[in-house]
Amino acid sequence: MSADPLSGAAPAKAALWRRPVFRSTVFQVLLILGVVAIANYLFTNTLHNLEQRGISTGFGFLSMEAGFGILQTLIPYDETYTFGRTFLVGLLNTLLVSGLGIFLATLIGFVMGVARLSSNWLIARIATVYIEIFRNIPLLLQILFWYFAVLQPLPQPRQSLDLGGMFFLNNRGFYLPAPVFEAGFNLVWIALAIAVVVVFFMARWARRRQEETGQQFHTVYVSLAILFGLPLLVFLAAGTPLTWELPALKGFNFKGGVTIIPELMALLTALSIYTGAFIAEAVRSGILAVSHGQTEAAYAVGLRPSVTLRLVIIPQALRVIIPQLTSQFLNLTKNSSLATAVGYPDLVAVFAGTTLNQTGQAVEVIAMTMGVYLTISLTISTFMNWYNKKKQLVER
Amino acid sequence: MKKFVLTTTALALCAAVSTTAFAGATLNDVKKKGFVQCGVTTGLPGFSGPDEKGNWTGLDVDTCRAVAAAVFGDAQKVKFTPLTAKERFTALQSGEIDVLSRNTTWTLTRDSSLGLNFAGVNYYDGQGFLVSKNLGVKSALELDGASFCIQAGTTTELNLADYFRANGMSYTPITFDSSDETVKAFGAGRCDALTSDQSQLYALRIKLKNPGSAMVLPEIISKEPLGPVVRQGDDEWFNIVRWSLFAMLNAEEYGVTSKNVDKMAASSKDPNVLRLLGQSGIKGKGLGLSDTWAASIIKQVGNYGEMFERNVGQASALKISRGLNALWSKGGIQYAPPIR
Amino acid sequence: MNVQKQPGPDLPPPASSVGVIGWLRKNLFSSAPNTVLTLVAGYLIYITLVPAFQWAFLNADWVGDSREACDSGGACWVFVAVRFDQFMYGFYPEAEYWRINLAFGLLIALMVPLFIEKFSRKGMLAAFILIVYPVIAYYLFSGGAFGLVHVETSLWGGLSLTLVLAGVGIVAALPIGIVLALGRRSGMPIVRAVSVVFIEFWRGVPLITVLFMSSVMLPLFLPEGTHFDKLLRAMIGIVMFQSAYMAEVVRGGLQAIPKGQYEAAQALGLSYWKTMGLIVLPQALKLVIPGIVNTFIALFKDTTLVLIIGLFDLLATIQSAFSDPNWLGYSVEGYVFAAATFWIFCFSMSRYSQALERKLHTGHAR
Amino acid sequence: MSETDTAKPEMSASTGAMIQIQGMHKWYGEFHVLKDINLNVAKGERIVICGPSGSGKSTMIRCINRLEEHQQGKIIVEGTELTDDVKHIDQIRREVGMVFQHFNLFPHLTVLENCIIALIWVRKMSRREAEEIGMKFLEKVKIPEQARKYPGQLSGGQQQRVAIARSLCMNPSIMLFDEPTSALDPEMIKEVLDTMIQLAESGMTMLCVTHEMGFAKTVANRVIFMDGGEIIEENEPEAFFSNPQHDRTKLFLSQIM
Repeated sequence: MSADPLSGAAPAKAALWRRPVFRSTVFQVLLILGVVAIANYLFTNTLHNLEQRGISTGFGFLSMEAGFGILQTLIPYDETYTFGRTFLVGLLNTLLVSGLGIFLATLIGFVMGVARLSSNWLIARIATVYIEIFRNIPLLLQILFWYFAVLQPLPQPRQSLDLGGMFFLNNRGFYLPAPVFEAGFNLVWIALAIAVVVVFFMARWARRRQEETGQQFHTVYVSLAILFGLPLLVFLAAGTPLTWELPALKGFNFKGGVTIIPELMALLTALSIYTGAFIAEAVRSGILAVSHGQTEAAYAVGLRPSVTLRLVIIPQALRVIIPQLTSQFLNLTKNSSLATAVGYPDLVAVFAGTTLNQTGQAVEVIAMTMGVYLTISLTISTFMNWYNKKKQLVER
Repeated sequence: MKKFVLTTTALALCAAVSTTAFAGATLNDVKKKGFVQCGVTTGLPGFSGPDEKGNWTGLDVDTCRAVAAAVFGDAQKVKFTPLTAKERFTALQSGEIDVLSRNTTWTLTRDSSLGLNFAGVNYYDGQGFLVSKNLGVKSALELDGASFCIQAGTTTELNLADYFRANGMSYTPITFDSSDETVKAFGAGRCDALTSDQSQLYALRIKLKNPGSAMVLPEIISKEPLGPVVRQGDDEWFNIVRWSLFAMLNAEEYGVTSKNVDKMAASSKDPNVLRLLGQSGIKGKGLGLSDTWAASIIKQVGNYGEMFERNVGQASALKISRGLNALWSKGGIQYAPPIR
Repeated sequence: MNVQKQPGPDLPPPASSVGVIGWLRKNLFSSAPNTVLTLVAGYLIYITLVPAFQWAFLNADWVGDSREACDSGGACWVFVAVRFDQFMYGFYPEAEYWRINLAFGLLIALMVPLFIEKFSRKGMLAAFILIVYPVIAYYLFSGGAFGLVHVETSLWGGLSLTLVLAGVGIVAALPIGIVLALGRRSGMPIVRAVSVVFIEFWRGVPLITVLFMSSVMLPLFLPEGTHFDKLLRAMIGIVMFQSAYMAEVVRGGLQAIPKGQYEAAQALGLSYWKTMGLIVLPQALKLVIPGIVNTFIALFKDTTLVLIIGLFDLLATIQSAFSDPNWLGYSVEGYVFAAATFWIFCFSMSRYSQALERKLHTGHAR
Repeated sequence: MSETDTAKPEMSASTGAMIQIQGMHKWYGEFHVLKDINLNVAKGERIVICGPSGSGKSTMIRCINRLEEHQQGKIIVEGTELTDDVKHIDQIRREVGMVFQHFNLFPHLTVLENCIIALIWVRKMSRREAEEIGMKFLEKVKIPEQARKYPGQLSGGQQQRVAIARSLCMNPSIMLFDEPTSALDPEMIKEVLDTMIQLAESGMTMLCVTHEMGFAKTVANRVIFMDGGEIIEENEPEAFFSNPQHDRTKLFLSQIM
């Protein structure tokens, strides 16, 4: 500030080093230098160490033959494929368990979150106990428990639990019939696609009609009827071109059908139960965040409870729930890396584990692994920021 | 402010840790620390594992003790880092350990592109299969379509794939991080067979609830020379580890044992023995060690035969016979270059 | 048209709406669907809880020193009892257990006044716990001075290791988290960018890869021949990871401080650091204590991951006891014991943080 | 104060009454909140309910559209008795509009959407029709220009006027006001009261829980004083304020006047 407030002259300049702009510039330059220096220090050390110890560098290893088998692969894979392929196999396995886990955890979470607010005392108590137990026990312990204490003591394949001759459960996995699509089943797919398109346009038409005439339409029921009915009709008309391949005991194991390996089951169970408890809390807090006055106001203008829930409560609750939900999804995806504790072949187990060990290129492998998780989490958090901005309540 | 924090942290770290800046200096570094840092398994009976009192014992452990005895004249000056198969090479590469003695198979890739050197072979092994007796299988060739419990990051994984590919059979690998988990899963029936180096199969069988219910199949599907590993580029250290092992083999060949070593040093007429025990010849100079380096190994750890019998042989629970690991002069392939 | 009425007495409510029957009607059988739900849930509880209770208590074996003592068909708590010391202290020498007990006892004794409303020097005491106590605890645990036998970190284990990891994690992450949070809210673009990148990086990767990196790869980044302790390296990984989360918690607190507080502080002529240190941070940190407790709970549970890099925390110690040939087949008991131990810690802490939240009338999630 | 110039409706006995409450009791657990309430409200009548806090005023009017459940006695609104029957509840709620102390606007919907949501979903109108009605009532409460804004962007007084418009859109025959001005700053109270007076002048049947005694004197036909869950005294406004009979009424009036 100027030294003499009465002078009216332009404020006198302070000494350079006392000006905030100068200070902050200097500080930031120093910070950059510091960061660069540290990065450089670590980088040269690493390079020097790698060279010194004759460790190969670069990503050439990705095209080398892997030579080891993987328990569960979603894409064709055998020992003759490359390390690049093992990366892909691991990544897909991670995405599989994360995707299924997110689905199940959301389901469990919403049911339990609503149950916790139930007017039925017993139901509310059960939900509370579930939430308080499972979110306060380390996830790793839960995974190990399901795997070693629950699934492994199941009977051997020859003494499998037989569920109706079609489903079998033993300590090698859960065996389900696999659908075999015969010629002609394509028609059913086409019918399904048509049904989806029809339902889409019908929904639009119904909404427009309501806006214009006020008449309401049972969109949900009619949509369901079309979605299931049309493909079913085509399916019957085409002469039921679908058979089921039943799992059967051949040699050491069950063959045929779809197998869910116990490693996946344990990981999935633990992940969805653990994350479900957190989602339940998020759902509960979201619903509670909508004040009771909103429900009362909606009732007071004559809205039915179901409409109130759909148009007033849920849209507001979701604003609170979605951000928490996405961060739980993110946690679940990151936590799926605990797969390595029970031998489920996810990205960390297959790539940062076996591949790293066979190639010895820790820096490249770990960088790629972290890169994958970073990409996933940045994508999700970008989405979340976008969503938050869009859904933020407009206020004065 | 942050920069300040970071630099002080960096300075603090630099001050807190001991630093040696030059290659080929493992020996100096070890001497400065006062102990050898040795990577071992997280627990494999006969090879390495802590007993109830927390003392490490086993063949691999004794190999490290021999190195410590050679360097310091004291076999106790060694610290053990338990490592999983997945961690072991990175740990050695990064300098976390000085020597890796963790029933590790000597292969071309590991020797060439991992930046490692195998210093010798302390156990000749081969991969085999452990199956449940009530499976009724007599040969590995009957295992088409079976599932196998394996440990991640081992040559076992690769050999298994090769063997089944060569024989046109299919298999399912179930891969775990530690051998404990593989045996637990095998015991629970998660897989039909457990495959690993044969020596380990015997060791792991003890960990089953009912060891008698499982049997080792006769086939050996691979060569698994196991031995201590060091980093590439430090020949001095490489020689020390290599010759510590050779000293034990030579000692067995010349009949020097932990019991008679002092007497032999004083009264033996055999020039081979005298050179081994530092009484004549090159002594410890070439290795940069004291003259009695080999004598301390033999006195404190014993010769190869003693080490073998104590840990995995007839004096142990494993009761593995010498087989390939007998001296060359007794029908085996353990052969050490002469000390002269 | 004035109408008047003399006040009547309070009447008891109709019998059907109060008492046990009223409660049951209102809470369990208020409608047909509710009745069905109640009955189904009740049946499920009956078929799961009763056998579980019988297994865990009625048919359980509690005393003995070998597996022969376990013959009642229920849980074999003998297994846990025999190994209890190991679960608590790992491989720490038995003669030195008192040092661990003393360290934790001291900590509890120091913490007690923090929970007493009337105690006025909470700030001083908290500073003492955060700065001086760790030094004392370090010497107690590690020894090597003051006539205490040196105990290598590789012998540390069990619950005490879990607590040490979580404790160090939270104490060391707090200052770094504060600096990062201030950086993220700074007006200087580069400072902000560096903080954001740091925070988002650590929050975006799984802890297990961080631990793996710190346990085996760290020496690769440092000058050749640099050695330091495996436990220390795990701690560095945990602290880095944790400080990013802590930064976000603290940021929530900083955002909750009204702008007026900054303006008032500046109007008094306080510099940036004085504004932060004297006015803003004390308020913000108090606000985020529940958040810090929640982060601590998460960290406490996450410490189990060190078993993957070969450190023997509580879970790893228990897990390793399963492979003792003399005690095969008692893994359920072990897991239940571990779960119960973790649960007691986490649940009581979460209750504490909820109580605080209610007291402070503020959530940590902002 | 002066009489309003609207015609005074007849105090009908039981026939023709819009709302009849007979011997109503309500308990919260063991707590007896409403004791033997008897009240008849004729068409076009405007009643102000006052009393100390916790006297059961709000609870009573909330019972009328079943936001609270009564346990004994009868509530009959336009000939329909309020029971567990969802159909009856729906029917009554369509006839009864309500304005809350804290406005309770839907923050995620615009002002206009707040007004038309029930028209669309309850009255099954087309959107265009509904919007016309919505705008009409927003004009009536003098804030048509705010139609596209969100409630959070309005002042408290404006929000309360939107809430009134929202209720009016449903064309109710009875309006309930639950302390509509007590959450507002003084300068905003007037704009809301003006709207309410305007509404009263149009002949709407109104039940107001309020402490605005000026309002009571201007528009009310009757003032009801409640205490301890009971109607202690009711009278025409002038007589009520100038000559309260009951001790508790006197005490209350002396405190707020």
